[in-house]
Amino acid sequence: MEHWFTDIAQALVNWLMGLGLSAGWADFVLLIVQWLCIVMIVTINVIILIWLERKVSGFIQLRLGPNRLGPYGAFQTIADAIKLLTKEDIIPSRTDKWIFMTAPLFFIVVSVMLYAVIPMGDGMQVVDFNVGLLYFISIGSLSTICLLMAGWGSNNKWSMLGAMRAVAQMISYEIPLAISLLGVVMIAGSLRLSDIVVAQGNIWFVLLQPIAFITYFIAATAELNRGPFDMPEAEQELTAGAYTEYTGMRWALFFLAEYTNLVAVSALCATMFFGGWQGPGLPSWLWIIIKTYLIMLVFMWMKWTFPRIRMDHLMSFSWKILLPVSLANLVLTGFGLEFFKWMGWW
Amino acid sequence: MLQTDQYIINIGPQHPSTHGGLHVEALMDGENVVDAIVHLGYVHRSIEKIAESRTYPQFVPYASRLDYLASHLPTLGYCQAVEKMMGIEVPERAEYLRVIMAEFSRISSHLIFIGSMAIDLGATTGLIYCLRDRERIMDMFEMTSGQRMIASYMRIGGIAEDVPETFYAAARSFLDDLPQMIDEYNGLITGNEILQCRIKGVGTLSAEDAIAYGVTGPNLRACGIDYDIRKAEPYGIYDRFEFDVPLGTKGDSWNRYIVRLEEIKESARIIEQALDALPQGDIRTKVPRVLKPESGWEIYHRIESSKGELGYYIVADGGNKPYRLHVRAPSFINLMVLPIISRGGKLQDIIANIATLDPVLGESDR
Amino acid sequence: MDISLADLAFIILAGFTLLTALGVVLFKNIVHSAIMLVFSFLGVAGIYFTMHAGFLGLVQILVYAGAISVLIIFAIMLVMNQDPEKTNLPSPNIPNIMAGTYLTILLVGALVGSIWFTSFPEKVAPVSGDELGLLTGLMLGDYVIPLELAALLLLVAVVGAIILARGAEHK
Amino acid sequence: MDVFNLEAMLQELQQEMGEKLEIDEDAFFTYLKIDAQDLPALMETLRQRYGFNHLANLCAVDYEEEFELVYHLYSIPDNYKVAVKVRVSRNKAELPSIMDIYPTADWQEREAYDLMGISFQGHPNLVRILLPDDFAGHPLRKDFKKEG
Amino acid sequence: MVLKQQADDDLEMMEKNGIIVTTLEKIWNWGRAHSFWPLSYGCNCCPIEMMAAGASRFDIARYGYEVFRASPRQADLLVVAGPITVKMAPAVQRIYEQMPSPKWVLAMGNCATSGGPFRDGYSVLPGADSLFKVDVFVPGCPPRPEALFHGLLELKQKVMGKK
Repeated sequence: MEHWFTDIAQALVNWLMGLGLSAGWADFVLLIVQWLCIVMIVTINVIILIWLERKVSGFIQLRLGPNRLGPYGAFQTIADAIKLLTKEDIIPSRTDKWIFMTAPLFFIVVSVMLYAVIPMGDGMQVVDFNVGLLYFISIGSLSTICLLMAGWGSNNKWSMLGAMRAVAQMISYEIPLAISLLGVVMIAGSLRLSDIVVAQGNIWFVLLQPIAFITYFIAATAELNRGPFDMPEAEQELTAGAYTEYTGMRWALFFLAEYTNLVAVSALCATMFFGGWQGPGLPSWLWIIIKTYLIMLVFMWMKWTFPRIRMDHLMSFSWKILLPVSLANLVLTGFGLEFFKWMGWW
Repeated sequence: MLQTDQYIINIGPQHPSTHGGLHVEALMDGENVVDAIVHLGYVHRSIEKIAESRTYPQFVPYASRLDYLASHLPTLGYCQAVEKMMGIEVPERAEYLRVIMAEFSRISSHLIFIGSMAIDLGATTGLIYCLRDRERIMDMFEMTSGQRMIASYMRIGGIAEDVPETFYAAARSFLDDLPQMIDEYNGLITGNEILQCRIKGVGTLSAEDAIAYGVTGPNLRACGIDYDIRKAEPYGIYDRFEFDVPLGTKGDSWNRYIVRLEEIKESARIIEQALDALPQGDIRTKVPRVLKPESGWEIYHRIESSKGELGYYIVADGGNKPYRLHVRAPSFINLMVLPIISRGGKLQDIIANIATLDPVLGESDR
Repeated sequence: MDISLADLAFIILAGFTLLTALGVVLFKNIVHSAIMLVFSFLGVAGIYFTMHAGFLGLVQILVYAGAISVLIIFAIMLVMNQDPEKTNLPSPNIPNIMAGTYLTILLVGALVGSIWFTSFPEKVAPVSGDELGLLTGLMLGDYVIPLELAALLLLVAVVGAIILARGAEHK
Repeated sequence: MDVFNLEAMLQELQQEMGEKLEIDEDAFFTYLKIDAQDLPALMETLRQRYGFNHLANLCAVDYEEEFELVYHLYSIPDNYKVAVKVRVSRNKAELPSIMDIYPTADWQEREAYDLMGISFQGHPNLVRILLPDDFAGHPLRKDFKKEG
Repeated sequence: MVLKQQADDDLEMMEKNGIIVTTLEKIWNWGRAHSFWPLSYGCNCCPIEMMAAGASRFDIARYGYEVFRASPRQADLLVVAGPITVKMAPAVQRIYEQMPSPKWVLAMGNCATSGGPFRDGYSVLPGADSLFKVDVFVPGCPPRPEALFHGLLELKQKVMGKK
């Protein structure tokens, strides 16, 4: 059970090489296959996630949530997806058409790219990059541009305001996000995500880096544009923010990308702080799924409990509290590491 | 040096946070509000004109559709206005039941206020909890009048029906559970730091401005002015009850919220006293089938509705229909200060201010 | 097969980069130009990846595509006050053409010259093993003073920008 | 003013205003009837000297020949009340705005303008408030006919 | 993939002319019928009952219809709750036109079905159907949440072609 997926991959490569392909090309084909798998996983996952979100919100709000379509309403999201796919695709006449149309595509591509470095099990990584964490952060920073494109392209004041908010928010929170992760990197001594997972063989980093975990979690919520930081969407203020003008399919892509990001960030959280795929008994790929889902449940819990923060508070919180705290954590970690080395404990 | 452009953003008439058809035209400088212009009339249903073609009792249902969040209050005001003009006495039992219903209405309206404020600030769950508890009041209304929300329960000369036996138990158990509910709201909404940041010191209205602009009700009391018509000019039998008037200090959104939260408790106190003292007897006096106030009679009667001073100005011409009926709608007047308290704030503050001014558009537009 | 995967990737990425770079120059709408600039940065990052300079490529994405381009787009949006369709099209008058020609000659000359005078060794041994550690050692060891000076310079620039912006608010 | 006395106030006002002021009374209110041009002065006096700081209600009534405007005034927190009535002719339905004295009159005057077609001189923004700008007629007038 | 401008009228015409609705169409209609996302729009008493319908006791989410969208671009169902006044009419019309098809309209309450008690007034339109085609009328003043559900389920049957 542990090696199902790696065995399949190996078999595929062997078969391809048997057909006469060179090792490089076989790897390339494997890459494409893995890519398709990720896209499928993402899509199916999002369908489950949206159902889960609706059930969780129902649970928090003392309601039942969807329960008519299929067992426990499990087919509800499928019906929604079918509907969204067959909706009319409106491209308003005053929009900047190219930007308007490509923004959701770019967004989903960027969010799927995040998965390339996440270790989804022992040896189950599309690319085991030696700067994997940096890859995650830098690709993540691209989603800012997608939102900006959506807001600008829509030629709508609500959208523009939402996009401006999104950009300001994401740029400000990227910095504490990255800096809080650096504490973990210092302990693990590597930017390679698989190394970081292995380094947590004895103790999870959440115990060594609790401050980093909290700052990461807050900053990640803001990066994901989820409540209480859902500024760009801000339904009660900006109707639907940057997405106001998007219909059916294109809007669904945004939705898909947001949830894809959610899974990716939660998986990164599990990897960085909760020992990644390590765990007793169960196969490694199941452990990471369990951990990721538990973290996502916390994200949902927060979203359905808190009111939305105000924009200026949001910015000052990032720059005046989160950033100094994460920097202080970094300094503290440095001193701690030196102290441990000096004592000979490390 | 650098300079910035201002732009106009239209909030409404279809917008999730405008409590109906309200349209706020905000002149913005980035995220800062330079000015706000309020456009009303999207729910203007010509009630005042319709009143001129309805007989006096026929207008009662229309009155209840003014403030649909607390439908007993506007009907109470209207019935009392006509009774006062005609000199009709209302039986004791009816008076008490009127108070009970009116105060339950006030609680239900304030519950909607708390919930809709929570949802306007982004906390969806707050609304659901308030609506859950409001359902119990709706049940009581349905029990007594057959309608959940818009019960034309008050009638000229009394009330429509006596309450059923089950009502007392339902009312008592609601009152018993109320402290627990309020604890829950405090945990979920009041105590939330983000929410406090959002509404503390936001939308501050000075006491002078409040009086000058005719602001009444909880919005006025949030500024620290002790003015409650139930105390100042008691109507009905309100002088028999003991209750406090919760006051704010600063007149900001937070005070407006807290005042309403406290008012729920005071209303519960009134209901408890009324339930204890509820006498047996008639629920309606004999009122002539056709009410014909004499020509030239006119009256301005006002009550403390959940939104503020709700007044009826009725002019009679000797016929069975009002010659002129004007509603002094508290929401209408209260909304006037929205630009004043929103200027200089952020875009998100406009939403918070609309929510805490608690306008009900059906009443403000009539 | 004649061309290796790496060659193919290089050709595709180089073509992509060139096309998007042309787009930056030729699009009429300045916002389109700015977005093309993002793609062009991404193309350059891709070329770094094919050359096994992963760190450099990621920094290219993070700094240029992620941050600098947002800055550029913001700057464009904030200062633009006429029709975006017309903002990017320089009026073809003589000084413009002359300046453009001069710049083109200068840049092409510099490029050709630098290629001409660089002696490309036959084989460069790729950095083996811990390229990141090596880079870190250089940046925070040998060249720490220049690095910190550059950081200081940027800090001064940031503070200056804030003061300028505050000035506008007080006016 | 130490202790407010309605009778004393009425006497004072009657002395000052003389013929221009007519005092009427029913079971609920004391009505001060005055001409349009003297309205701001009376309102100013009532607000400044007698502390009627709360303009509760402003309402226009259509009496075929004339319009009557009724202003219900209260004092907060003492709760004294008085009503002021002004009549304007139908042909020339205009009177001075009291927005400077009672800011709360702003929207109420706009409403009276909108629904009754009374124009208030000196109101800075006398436009329709409840009805759309292109609405024809003033619906609360007795001679208004619904279209269609 | 994306079905453009598939208005109700076309479907009805097709059915009348005996064109068989394909299996694909059936699947699409199944999806549409189980996922009405209402626009959060309302202007009088009825929206309060709509809110109550979303709350714990009635829970519109059971049918999957709880996704209230603030932007008409993402909504499928316009619940006209409350009277349409002359001032509001252009706005409602515009909202309706901004919605992507296939779209449905549910007139909730007496005001939206006929003008209700305010029909005599000078500023109220006699019902939503004077502006656009209404699929389901739900009477009541205001209708109870259960009545709203009934209306929605009727609409579901209609969309699935069973009525």
